[in-house]
Amino acid sequence: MDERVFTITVGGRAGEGVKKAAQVIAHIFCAAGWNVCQADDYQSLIRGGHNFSTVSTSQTPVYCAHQNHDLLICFDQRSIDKHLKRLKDGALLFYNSDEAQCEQGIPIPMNSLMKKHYHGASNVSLAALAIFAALAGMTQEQLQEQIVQQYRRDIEENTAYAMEIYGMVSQRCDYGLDWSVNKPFHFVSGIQAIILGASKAGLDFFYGYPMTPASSLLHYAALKQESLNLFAIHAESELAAINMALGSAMAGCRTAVGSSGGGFALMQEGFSAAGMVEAPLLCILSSRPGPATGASTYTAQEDLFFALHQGHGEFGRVVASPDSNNRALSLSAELLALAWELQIPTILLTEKHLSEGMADIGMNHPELPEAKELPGTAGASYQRYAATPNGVSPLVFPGHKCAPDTVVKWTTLEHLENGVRSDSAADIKAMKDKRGIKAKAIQEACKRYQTTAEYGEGELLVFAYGSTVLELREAQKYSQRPFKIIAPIYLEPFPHEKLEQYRGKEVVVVEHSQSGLFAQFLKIKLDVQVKHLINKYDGRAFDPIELAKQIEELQDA
Amino acid sequence: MDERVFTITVGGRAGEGVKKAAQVIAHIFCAAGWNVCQADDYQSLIRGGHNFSTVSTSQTPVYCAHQNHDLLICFDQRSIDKHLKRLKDGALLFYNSDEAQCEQGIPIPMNSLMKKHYHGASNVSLAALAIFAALAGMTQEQLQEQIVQQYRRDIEENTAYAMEIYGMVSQRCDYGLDWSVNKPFHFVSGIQAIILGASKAGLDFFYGYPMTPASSLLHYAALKQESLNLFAIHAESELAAINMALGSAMAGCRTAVGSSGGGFALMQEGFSAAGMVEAPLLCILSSRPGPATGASTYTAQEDLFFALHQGHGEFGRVVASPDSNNRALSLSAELLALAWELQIPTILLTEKHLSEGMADIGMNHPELPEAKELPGTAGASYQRYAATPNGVSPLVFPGHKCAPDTVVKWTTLEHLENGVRSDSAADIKAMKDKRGIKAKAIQEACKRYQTTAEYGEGELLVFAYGSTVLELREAQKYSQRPFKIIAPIYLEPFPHEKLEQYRGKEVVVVEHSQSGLFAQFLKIKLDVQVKHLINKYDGRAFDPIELAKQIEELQDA
Amino acid sequence: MRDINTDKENTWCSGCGNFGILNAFKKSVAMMVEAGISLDDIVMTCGIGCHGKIFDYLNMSGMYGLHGRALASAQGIKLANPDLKVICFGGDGDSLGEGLEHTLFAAKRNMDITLILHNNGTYGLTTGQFSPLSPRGYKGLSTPKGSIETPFRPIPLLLEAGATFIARSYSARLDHLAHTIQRAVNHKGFSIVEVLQPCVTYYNTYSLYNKMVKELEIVPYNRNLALQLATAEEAFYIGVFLEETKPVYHEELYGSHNPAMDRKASAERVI
Amino acid sequence: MRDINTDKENTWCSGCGNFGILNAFKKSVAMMVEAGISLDDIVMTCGIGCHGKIFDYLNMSGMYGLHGRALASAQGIKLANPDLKVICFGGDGDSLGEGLEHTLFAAKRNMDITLILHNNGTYGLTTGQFSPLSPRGYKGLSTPKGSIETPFRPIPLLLEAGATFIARSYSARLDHLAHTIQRAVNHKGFSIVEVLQPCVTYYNTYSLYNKMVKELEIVPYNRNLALQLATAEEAFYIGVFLEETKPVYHEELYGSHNPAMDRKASAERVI
Ligand SMILES: Cc1ncc(C[n+]2csc(CCOP(=O)(O)OP(=O)(O)O)c2C)c(N)n1
Ligand SMILES: Cc1ncc(C[n+]2csc(CCOP(=O)(O)OP(=O)(O)O)c2C)c(N)n1
Ligand code: SF4
Ligand code: SF4
Ligand SMILES: [Mg+2]
Ligand SMILES: [Mg+2]
Repeated sequence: MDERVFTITVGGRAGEGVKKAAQVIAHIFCAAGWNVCQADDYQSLIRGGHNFSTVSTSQTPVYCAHQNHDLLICFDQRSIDKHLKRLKDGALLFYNSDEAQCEQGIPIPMNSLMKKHYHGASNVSLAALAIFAALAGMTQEQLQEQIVQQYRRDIEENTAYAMEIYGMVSQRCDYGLDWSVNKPFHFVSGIQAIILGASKAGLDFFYGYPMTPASSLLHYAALKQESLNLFAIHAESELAAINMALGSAMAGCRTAVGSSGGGFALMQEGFSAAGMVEAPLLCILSSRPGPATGASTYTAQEDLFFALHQGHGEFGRVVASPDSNNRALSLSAELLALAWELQIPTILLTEKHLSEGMADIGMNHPELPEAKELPGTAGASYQRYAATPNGVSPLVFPGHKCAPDTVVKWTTLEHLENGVRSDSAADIKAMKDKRGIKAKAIQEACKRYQTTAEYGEGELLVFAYGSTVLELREAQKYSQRPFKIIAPIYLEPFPHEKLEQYRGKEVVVVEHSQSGLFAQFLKIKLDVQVKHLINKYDGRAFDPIELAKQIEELQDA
Repeated sequence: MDERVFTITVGGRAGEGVKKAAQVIAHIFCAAGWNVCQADDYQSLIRGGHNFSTVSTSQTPVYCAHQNHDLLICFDQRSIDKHLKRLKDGALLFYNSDEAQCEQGIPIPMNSLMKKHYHGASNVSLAALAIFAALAGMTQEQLQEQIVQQYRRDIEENTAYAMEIYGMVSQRCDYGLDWSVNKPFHFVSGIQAIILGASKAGLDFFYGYPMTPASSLLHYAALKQESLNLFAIHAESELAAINMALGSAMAGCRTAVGSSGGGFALMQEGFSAAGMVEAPLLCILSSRPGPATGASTYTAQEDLFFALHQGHGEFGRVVASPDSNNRALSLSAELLALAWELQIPTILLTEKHLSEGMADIGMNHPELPEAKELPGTAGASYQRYAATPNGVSPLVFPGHKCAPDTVVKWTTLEHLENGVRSDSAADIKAMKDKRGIKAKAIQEACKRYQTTAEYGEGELLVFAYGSTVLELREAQKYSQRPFKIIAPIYLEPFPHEKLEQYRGKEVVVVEHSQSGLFAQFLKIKLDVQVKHLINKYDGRAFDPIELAKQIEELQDA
Repeated sequence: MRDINTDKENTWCSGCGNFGILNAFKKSVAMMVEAGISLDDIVMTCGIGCHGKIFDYLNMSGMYGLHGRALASAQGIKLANPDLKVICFGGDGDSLGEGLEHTLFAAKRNMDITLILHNNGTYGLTTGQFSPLSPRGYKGLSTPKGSIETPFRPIPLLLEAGATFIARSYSARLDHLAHTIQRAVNHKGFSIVEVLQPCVTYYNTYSLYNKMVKELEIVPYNRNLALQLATAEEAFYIGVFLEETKPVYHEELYGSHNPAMDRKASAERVI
Repeated sequence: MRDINTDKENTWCSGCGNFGILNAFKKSVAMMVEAGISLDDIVMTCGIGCHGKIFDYLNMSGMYGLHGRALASAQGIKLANPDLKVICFGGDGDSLGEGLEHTLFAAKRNMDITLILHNNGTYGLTTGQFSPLSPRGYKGLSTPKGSIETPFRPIPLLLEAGATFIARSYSARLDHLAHTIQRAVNHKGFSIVEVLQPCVTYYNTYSLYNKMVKELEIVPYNRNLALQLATAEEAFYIGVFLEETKPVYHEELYGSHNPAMDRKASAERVI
């Protein structure tokens, strides 16, 4: 099979449909049975500025977008200036000659043509699609079909505009797309995969408040309300969101909340409350560079210890981070199921890169666990916090027809088994011991799932977590010297059973933080010797080929 | 000198002045030059329930209250029931015979006598004072003087009531108080010491919201507004408090905030903002048993990791915990000074036990550092986030007469040196590096202060922090076998320079948490082998003699 | 009806207005049950404060929430299972200080739940600091020289925010309060009962209220009159000030669906 | 007056109402300086949102605060140094959603600061979700089928909370807005200017406002009239609705003291 990776980038201003164009191109590759990754780089603004979207695609697996382009389509001068130096040998550049000048590349007067074809709002993104269609050898019918399916509105104007540009492009790229293939695919972002996974595990409510890069949790849940059978509530604040979620859980619904660091910080008290009332709750933390408001539209892994130590007081929790969009799907289901099995809050920690990066998660999803409560005997004897061998108490919901005369008290104050408050020394100790026992049960329960992943073979051990694993897997393909990627998926409880074998070993750590938080974490957990820390903390993803080179150089050093 | 410790406990309902009586007794001992500790045990209620206050006092140093009584004065039956088993041999018990029955002890009809002497509101707490006065051999004049000085209102009725009870007590205790001594003293709670220390370092504003056991930060600051030259603002929430504090710091004032775990959780986003805007801010976290609302009036050390990892994103901070009321004074000043020297948030972590426990901090306070900014050159060239070798930028305040034409921009978004927002890769990296460099400066700066303390000598190494150190120091006096207490005062940055000598050693850890958080912390930092963990997590303090026994038994085992 | 008392020791100060609220509430529950509502379908939440202790004295389902957040949790309960009658007990610090935002948004949404506001004009449980409803000059531990803030006026504020049932009662008027609570719970939409609740320890308003409280005979026929009466200085009027019909949030969201009851199992869920 | 522009690239959508606010504000600053206020004594804060970007376009001191918390920080600045004129730029999501509580308490306290409310009826920066001021039926990414909440009415709400200067203006009426801001800043006490600010991308209200906006000639002589005009349906009245004198918080707290200027050094501090 052809192992080449093609990277196609569309650049322009916010509001010009840069992302849309890339997405349509990505879909075309997906349908042809190719592997595709899409990454969007945008700023915290609505119109203008500089956005670019990159699609990397190959007949063989591809894990993240590359940063050197085979094809670059620029709607404005800034896009050229920024990306010209990243053209590969033999790459093609098309640009909007009404806006930009460039010695290399093929000029297309995109604006004038828009003026010609559009009466109302015009759409330069069609230019990118048309250029690609011509290059890829799509027929006019095929192009037309994409326009109808993907752009829905203004079909005539869009078609006319696209066809004229299509006709202007005489170059051809031999991607080798097989147009007879029509493979079903499921091209989703990490966030979308998270919602899908949680939904499959039983999610009834997502409570949130917009915050990049977690906003699409709310958006996607709202969009899919009917088909996924869940409700998305945009609350007045993150504090409201998590406290509403606790209420819904108490009344019997599977709930999740999510935000980025700032909003998550605001949910800490509620998170601690989940620990105390023993509420099953899935919490999704999608990181961006911090502290505080930081840089909203970029990626980072700065919140590791913050996530691990959420909430005041002692109580068990699970923290895990998906290493691919597929894993986001399954992990989200696992974490919702674990939350319910153990009546604890669980955290799915991820970052902008994975949250918004798109990939095909396929149509055949693995069997996913379902979020089920430990059912209890209703009636007068029911006690919400009944002591049990593993610390998990049976759960019954108020008002359910099968629970007559049952009193269900959830209590943020320290309490007796029946949920009534107590501050006697013995009662405090007893309940703390109950929650302490549960912390042990958590460790056992997590082992049921895949808690770590390893990719490749080699003497060199490279540790990473989250979407950095994707960057490494892509880099692995380009490294002359083999290395092994070790990726903890579950971070708390730490999967010692799987990783003790690496105790004390010399390792390389790759991560997106300034001070090497993950390296510190591994030092604490496994006493590894971090020979090299490759850390990128400018908000941007690694280019896999550059990362491969960095790793190679280490080995040479 | 007489090394005996006398423990006097007054028990009754909330609202009966149990604490007041104990405090007056404590003052009497203080004035006589004795060492005194007072501890109050109360519940989350306003009237009724069971409160008790304990004074332990000795001519030699005493570090915390004991739990076995030499003298027990009970206003109600519950107090007797609860404390009778804790009478020492030869101890005296006085009780309110109008409310309680008891075979042992000396009955005093406190209620009937109140009816007799009071017309309006009566005050049973005088009974305790009168009993003590008689026992201690105070003259009627001395008793009268205390009543006038300490109770101020209803002097006649109080005196009449007290004198009648005084006359009924024929027993005497030979405390050996020297009435000719009139030593000046400063008997304060840990919280009061914190406010005093911060004030001396320059505190201008305390912003808070009531939350036990941190409420008295607000109360004491409000009470001392004039004499300490500061303002206490009771804001609408903890979120308001910390964001107001950031504003005041920006305008040139020294500010502090404080709460217990729940309120501190709500301040996380603001804490992270302090990291980003590089705001000097002293944060006081007084812990109680959690999670969530927990047990409001009791003690715990559950928030260690929570405190260490406050706030999303990466930035430096200092976390330290005082091991005595005296240390609370100096540490509070140090942490405010460090906050200003380095423009960072600092956390004073303490717990209910120290916060509300009273001790004499003496009249001669050590020299305390002052919170001073790194001054900058005002004018058009001023840049709030100017790069410097140690990452700390000069500080100038808007509107100050010496800063004409100076633009001072504090920014929660990632920014340029001038404070204008930026999300370019290079700018993000540069500012993260600036804050990263500062993290190194923090380590150096802290070394200037006493970062650890050691008490006693012995082969056995016992680690503790916070007020648990007081419990251990008292226990040390009663242990047949000597041990050495090692107390990190600064927890972050960790004082490796002082403590590396203990790396890998076998140690005992004493703390107030269920899962042994401090033991985990020491394991991480020093790879110590925790041979024994003595952890109490029912919200109560250790009795020092029982703690001594526990430690002895370990040694025997 | 089964016994709804618990054996938890009551730790309110003797004479506290909260006793009146507890008793009136029990009475209103009895009336609700008589009217055909199942005890199992009544769920409570409360914040942290003296008011919150009512949770422990009632053997009924619910959530003892965080300080200021009980109304958010109440909304979550209602959304999950709209068949439940959800009643939130809030303090003035709780519902109009720390949790003000949730209160106003619950009103804005016309969420079909009831807020019983224990207005004692103080932070009782944390030893009597001034609250958002304390008068200017109120002396507490955080304001030893007297509060310098003007209190909010809960009824006009909630009316403006969108509450559709607004009433006031007095903890010492057992029957009035019980009937008012029952009406509030029956109301479809966001209902609030401001209860004048003397705090004998920190803000004893018994003699003031006993003198000044006057019962309204009828619901004022317009908003202006309602506001006038609610903010009158010559008397503390008690009664229903506003009773309106507007669409409720959960029905706007999902009609007659019930998320907790109509859950789909994993097998039925397609992604 | 020195130049108060920065060289930061402006990233508002072209046609955004925020340009009008920026220009009007610059004009009002010029007027203030003319009237003798030092530029050095004007300090701004802002929240996070499109509105907040004004911070980067003005070469003036201030704090780019957290989302929803800018008004709390503004209060902190004022309390520390009461000689400063403190102006907070807030979004509708910022000041009436996430930060509603701070807004109402600033009004309650009659804190001597100014809130300029960029009312664009949407969460602009986070891509157009409904805001507390969006109308029912508003379609955004979090409410694809239309919002089911009734919007708050900022003027009545803030009036009830205790603001002592309340005005409305329109971003497309440069002079009106500039003068209104100047009056608001001059007002002693909590002042708010609600600015009708079209968001061309998510909620383009230009034609609506251009048709419906009407200038008030005078300040309404009583609160009822003010409310009526502020909530009128026949027109969006712009102008000053309320201007009142009440004690301001910082003077109640410490009279003519200035904490930032009158600091005592450690040696003078006795503990
Ligand atoms: C986040 C948080 N902040 C502060 C507290 C402490 N706290 C408990 S009750 C209370 C105030 C109670 O006042 P109110 O709501 O009026 O109730 P009341 O006691 O008067 O009934 C406070 C501040 C808390 N539990 N949680
Ligand atoms: C705690 C927190 N939650 C969420 C966000 C994300 N956020 C940034 S701006 C914004 C909304 C802005 O709306 P508005 O205040 O109306 O400002 P506009 O963009 O419309 O001017 C949100 C939710 C954030 N920065 N911080
Ligand atoms: S403090 Fe006040 S509100 Fe609390 S129980 Fe006592 S009287 Fe009631
Ligand atoms: S999104 Fe709306 S508010 Fe934001 S800059 Fe664009 S037009 Fe203005
Ligand atoms: Mg109250
Ligand atoms: Mg807005």
